[in-house]
Amino acid sequence: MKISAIVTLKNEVLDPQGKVVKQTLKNMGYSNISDVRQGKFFEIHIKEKDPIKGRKLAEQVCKKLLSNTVIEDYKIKVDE
Amino acid sequence: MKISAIVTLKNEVLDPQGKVVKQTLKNMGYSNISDVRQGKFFEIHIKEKDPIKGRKLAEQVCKKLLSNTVIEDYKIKVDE
Amino acid sequence: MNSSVIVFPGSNCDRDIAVALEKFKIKNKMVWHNETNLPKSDLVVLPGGFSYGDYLRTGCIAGKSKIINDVIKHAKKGGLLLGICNGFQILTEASLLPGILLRNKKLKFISKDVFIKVLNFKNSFCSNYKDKNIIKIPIAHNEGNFFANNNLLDRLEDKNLIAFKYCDIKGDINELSNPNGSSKNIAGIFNENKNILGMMPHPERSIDPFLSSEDGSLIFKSLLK
Amino acid sequence: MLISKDLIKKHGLKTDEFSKIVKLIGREPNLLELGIFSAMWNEHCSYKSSKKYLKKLPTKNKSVIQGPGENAGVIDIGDNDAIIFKIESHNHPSFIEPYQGAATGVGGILRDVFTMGARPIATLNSIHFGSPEHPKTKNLLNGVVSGIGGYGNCMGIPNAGGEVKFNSCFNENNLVNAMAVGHVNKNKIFYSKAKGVNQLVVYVGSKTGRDGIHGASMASAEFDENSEDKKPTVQVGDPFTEKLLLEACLELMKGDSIISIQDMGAAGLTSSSVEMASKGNLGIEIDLDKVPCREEQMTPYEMMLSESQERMLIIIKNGDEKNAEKIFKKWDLDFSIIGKTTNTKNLDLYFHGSKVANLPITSLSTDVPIYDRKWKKTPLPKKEKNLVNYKKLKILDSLKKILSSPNNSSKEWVWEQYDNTVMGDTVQKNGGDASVIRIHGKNKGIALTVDSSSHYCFAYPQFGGMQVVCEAWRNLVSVGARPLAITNCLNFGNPEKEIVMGQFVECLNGISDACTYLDFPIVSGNVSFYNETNNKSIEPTPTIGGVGVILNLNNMVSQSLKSINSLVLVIGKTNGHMHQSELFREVCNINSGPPPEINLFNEKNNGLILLKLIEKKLIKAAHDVSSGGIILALTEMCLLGDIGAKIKINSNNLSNIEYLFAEDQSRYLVEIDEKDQKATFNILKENDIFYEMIAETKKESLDFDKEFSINLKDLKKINTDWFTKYNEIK
Ligand SMILES: Nc1ncnc2c1ncn2[C@@H]1O[C@H](COP(=O)(O)OP(=O)(O)O)[C@@H](O)[C@H]1O
Ligand SMILES: [Mg+2]
Repeated sequence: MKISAIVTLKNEVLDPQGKVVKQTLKNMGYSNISDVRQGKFFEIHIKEKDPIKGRKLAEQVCKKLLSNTVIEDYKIKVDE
Repeated sequence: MKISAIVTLKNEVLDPQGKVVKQTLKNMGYSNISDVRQGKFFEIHIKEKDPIKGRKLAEQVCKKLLSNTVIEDYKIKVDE
Repeated sequence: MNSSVIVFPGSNCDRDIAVALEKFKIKNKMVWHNETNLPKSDLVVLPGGFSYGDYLRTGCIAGKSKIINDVIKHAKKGGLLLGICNGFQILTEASLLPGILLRNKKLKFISKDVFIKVLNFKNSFCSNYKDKNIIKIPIAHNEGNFFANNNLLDRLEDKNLIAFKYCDIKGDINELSNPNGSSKNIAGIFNENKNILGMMPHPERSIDPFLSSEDGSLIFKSLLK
Repeated sequence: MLISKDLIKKHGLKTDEFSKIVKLIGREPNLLELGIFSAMWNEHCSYKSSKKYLKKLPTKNKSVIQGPGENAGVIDIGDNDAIIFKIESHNHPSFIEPYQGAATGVGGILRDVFTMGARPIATLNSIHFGSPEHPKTKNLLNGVVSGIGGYGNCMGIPNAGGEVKFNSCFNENNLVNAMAVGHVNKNKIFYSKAKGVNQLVVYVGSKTGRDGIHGASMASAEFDENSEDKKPTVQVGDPFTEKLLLEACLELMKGDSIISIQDMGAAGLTSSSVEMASKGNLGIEIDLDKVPCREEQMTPYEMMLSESQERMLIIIKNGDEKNAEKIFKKWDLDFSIIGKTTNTKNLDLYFHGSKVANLPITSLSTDVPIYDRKWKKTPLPKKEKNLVNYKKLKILDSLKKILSSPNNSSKEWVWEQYDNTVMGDTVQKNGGDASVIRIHGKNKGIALTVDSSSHYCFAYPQFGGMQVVCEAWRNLVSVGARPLAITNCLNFGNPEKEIVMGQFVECLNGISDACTYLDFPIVSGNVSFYNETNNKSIEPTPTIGGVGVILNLNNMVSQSLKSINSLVLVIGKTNGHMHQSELFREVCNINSGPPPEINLFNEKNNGLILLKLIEKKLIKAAHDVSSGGIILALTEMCLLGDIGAKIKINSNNLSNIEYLFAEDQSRYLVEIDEKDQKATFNILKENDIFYEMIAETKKESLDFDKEFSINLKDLKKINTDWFTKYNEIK
């Protein structure tokens, strides 16, 4: 099974990378871009057939390793 | 409009981060995780109503700035 | 005095800190991350470097290594624990110190000499700075931007847990003298018992007259007392 | 015919080269064998256009332990200490993917140094970009600088200098040359020559993937608009794994189980196995099923040609493999016995039980075609008189203009991104003429520099080639080091063009003359041809990496002025050579004319006597005079030391502007104490050295008669602003 997880900085945490991307895009002439936030993306392959179990595992993995919940949020999607 | 873009290393390209994350998860006891690939996630806010135009813009941005198509692929999703 | 330096895959200041400890007559052992037990130590040091390549989040994977459990035990018993640079990042990821180190504000690695002001002398690490509280010392990091929410910042100030702040040569602490965007110019903090110190600057790189400063020596001299 | 013309061309081989292959092996090669030939016979690996000239270079003197021919050169610095170093280009990959291209360039050169048993103690780099206004430049600059930093910083090896230049000839072809320097006990050096039959061939490091296949052929081809589609030829570096590989190799090297060792660089498994066998006059047999692969179903062709990073090939004594395996497992690295040495003098490859390639080693190495390419001389340009009335220029305005130009701005923005204090032995940092790294635990050090001058070399290659070597020599002398040896990276255009080949030949003549005269041999290097896009070549750019030794660190000097009320002298004569100078280029917009000529006798004499003065402790600060002339050199000394100076010209028949901005060679500025005046002058006179007073030091400003006085703070800002502003994201 393939699961995607997206980890992003909580809204109240400054995202310097996103800020620079946004500014660079503006400088490149993309004036209608109003904001950019950058995060991390993970594609996790699990030997597991049951989507519920898969999601649970992914939840754990996100909590225990992939995100630091002090500053980050995560979102999970079961792909296949 | 909010658009998400995911930039990942092409399959044939080494992903050193994913490799270390996978190994760490194994060491933590998650033995049924067979692979992890890490990428970048961008949330782009655009002042644009037309989803077709929005996607086009996002495509451009991905090609010109957010990814280097020599080693990376990107995927775009129009969120709202 | 006995110390242990933990070596993680990717540590690269482990030799430097060992050289410094030995120079100041602290008996040191190197401890591989896969060990489960620390040798008898008064001081444990988590060295600088790029443990696990700094992949995922800096310090995070090292914070989950085998030896960390015993390091935590050591600290809970009141043993001295010093984290320098990557070591500081590991301390926050292992929740031994609060806050977190984000990427430098300008998104660039910064390697240069800076000035820091020593703010607290009543602890085992800094007593020798009483007569010289503005010091020159090198930094070299990509993620040294200390981030804490306002509650935490207030608590650190109230309880006098801030060890060092970036300043200029005169001791002024302001935005210009802040190299990496750290909240309140923070360069190092203590835990409540002040037996744990995490700091971004590298005292082990400023210990002899051939280097650009010798001010780091005082930390090691303080520890000996 | 199995192999089509198209396939031959795709492999970068000419039809007559293919015929030669068929003749050598007595049959048509299969596809795998064709790939192997193409990897071994391309310019990058075979040096087929350059070999004839490289052979003529001076490569020996009493401190050279190993000259060209190994992974890196080795020199003796006394007390059993040896220094191993080499420079290499990673130009093409860095243009396609600046971060990874530069990063893997650093990774590759580090492996060349630690594969010989040395612990790397410094890296340097020479990077050249197109004009700052060119739309690609900013991105390339940022990517390359963070790639170099990203890899070196993670490895924990201090950066000890480099250079950054801009020139529109690099618009579509930037240069990234990386140098690595290591320290080793002279009795524990490891070589790549295989010895003994039936010894185990071991693969260690990362797994092999499909990345970078044919990277070496790419480095031997020109660019065109489609180059950016040559996708999989760029690799992603993993400095973390390299750090583990370094520690594991050094741990294994403490024992004596290694017979020979070789990194897998360009052309990966192919070139490493062939080189080891060829040097040992042996054969090698590899079972490709044993090669650790990152991806499924990789073919022999892919395995042999992959340029995946962070891998090594080791020949291990029979019986020692268990112990070796333990070390690599401890460091979480792959370890696999993939074959053995044989007495067949063949490269034999097996896959799924059958033999898939069978090639005589000599056909791949010694039988490489060698070309004696046609070349054309570059004429010596004439000095043009009265182009503009530059003598009327205002000195301060000109100084400001030069000081703030991209090429002469402070490079702090760049090197602040490189860790330069890790390892605790950086006793002189970036920003001076040469960096100095202490030999760990001792009171001696080595001085390091890299230099190039595409403008001089383009104007007149022979003078240019000579100048770069002398400049490196001077930089080492300026910190009080005895220059010992150099490594070189020769960046040129397409050698099939007569003018480019001529630039190569003549630059090399200049380099060779200077090295011979100065007893400054070349111990390692690399040639990068085909730096050309859409038929436009770069200007010839040989890069020289110099190494010197300071036997007693108490004799080290730096360029920063030390105190007020001391004297500043110019050592060496100023004749007013203005062509190719920064004043002409940056202020007057004149690019024509000859570069300055060098008198090698004066060069050597001035340098050696300056070293004598330094050893007698008569010199407080020293700085060579190079681009920008005396005034720029003096300004740099002021800025670094935060001490001002009052200029006094007593000279001769030159106008002030000529005197201050001329780029005559072989000169130094030195600061001396007033009380040492007599002793210093006596030594200079005894040795027939021309010198003049130029300034007295003072507080906080640079002054010249009634013409100007400017505060150092303002000068500093002018000098650092350009990089900050250029890269600022507003
Ligand atoms: N410009 C040069 N000057 C002197 N030696 C050179 C030069 N270019 C290459 N060499 C030598 O030729 C040998 C092969 O070089 P190269 O193929 O770049 O090494 P590697 O296989 O380690 O990448 C090396 O020993 C190198 O030092
Ligand atoms: Mg090599």
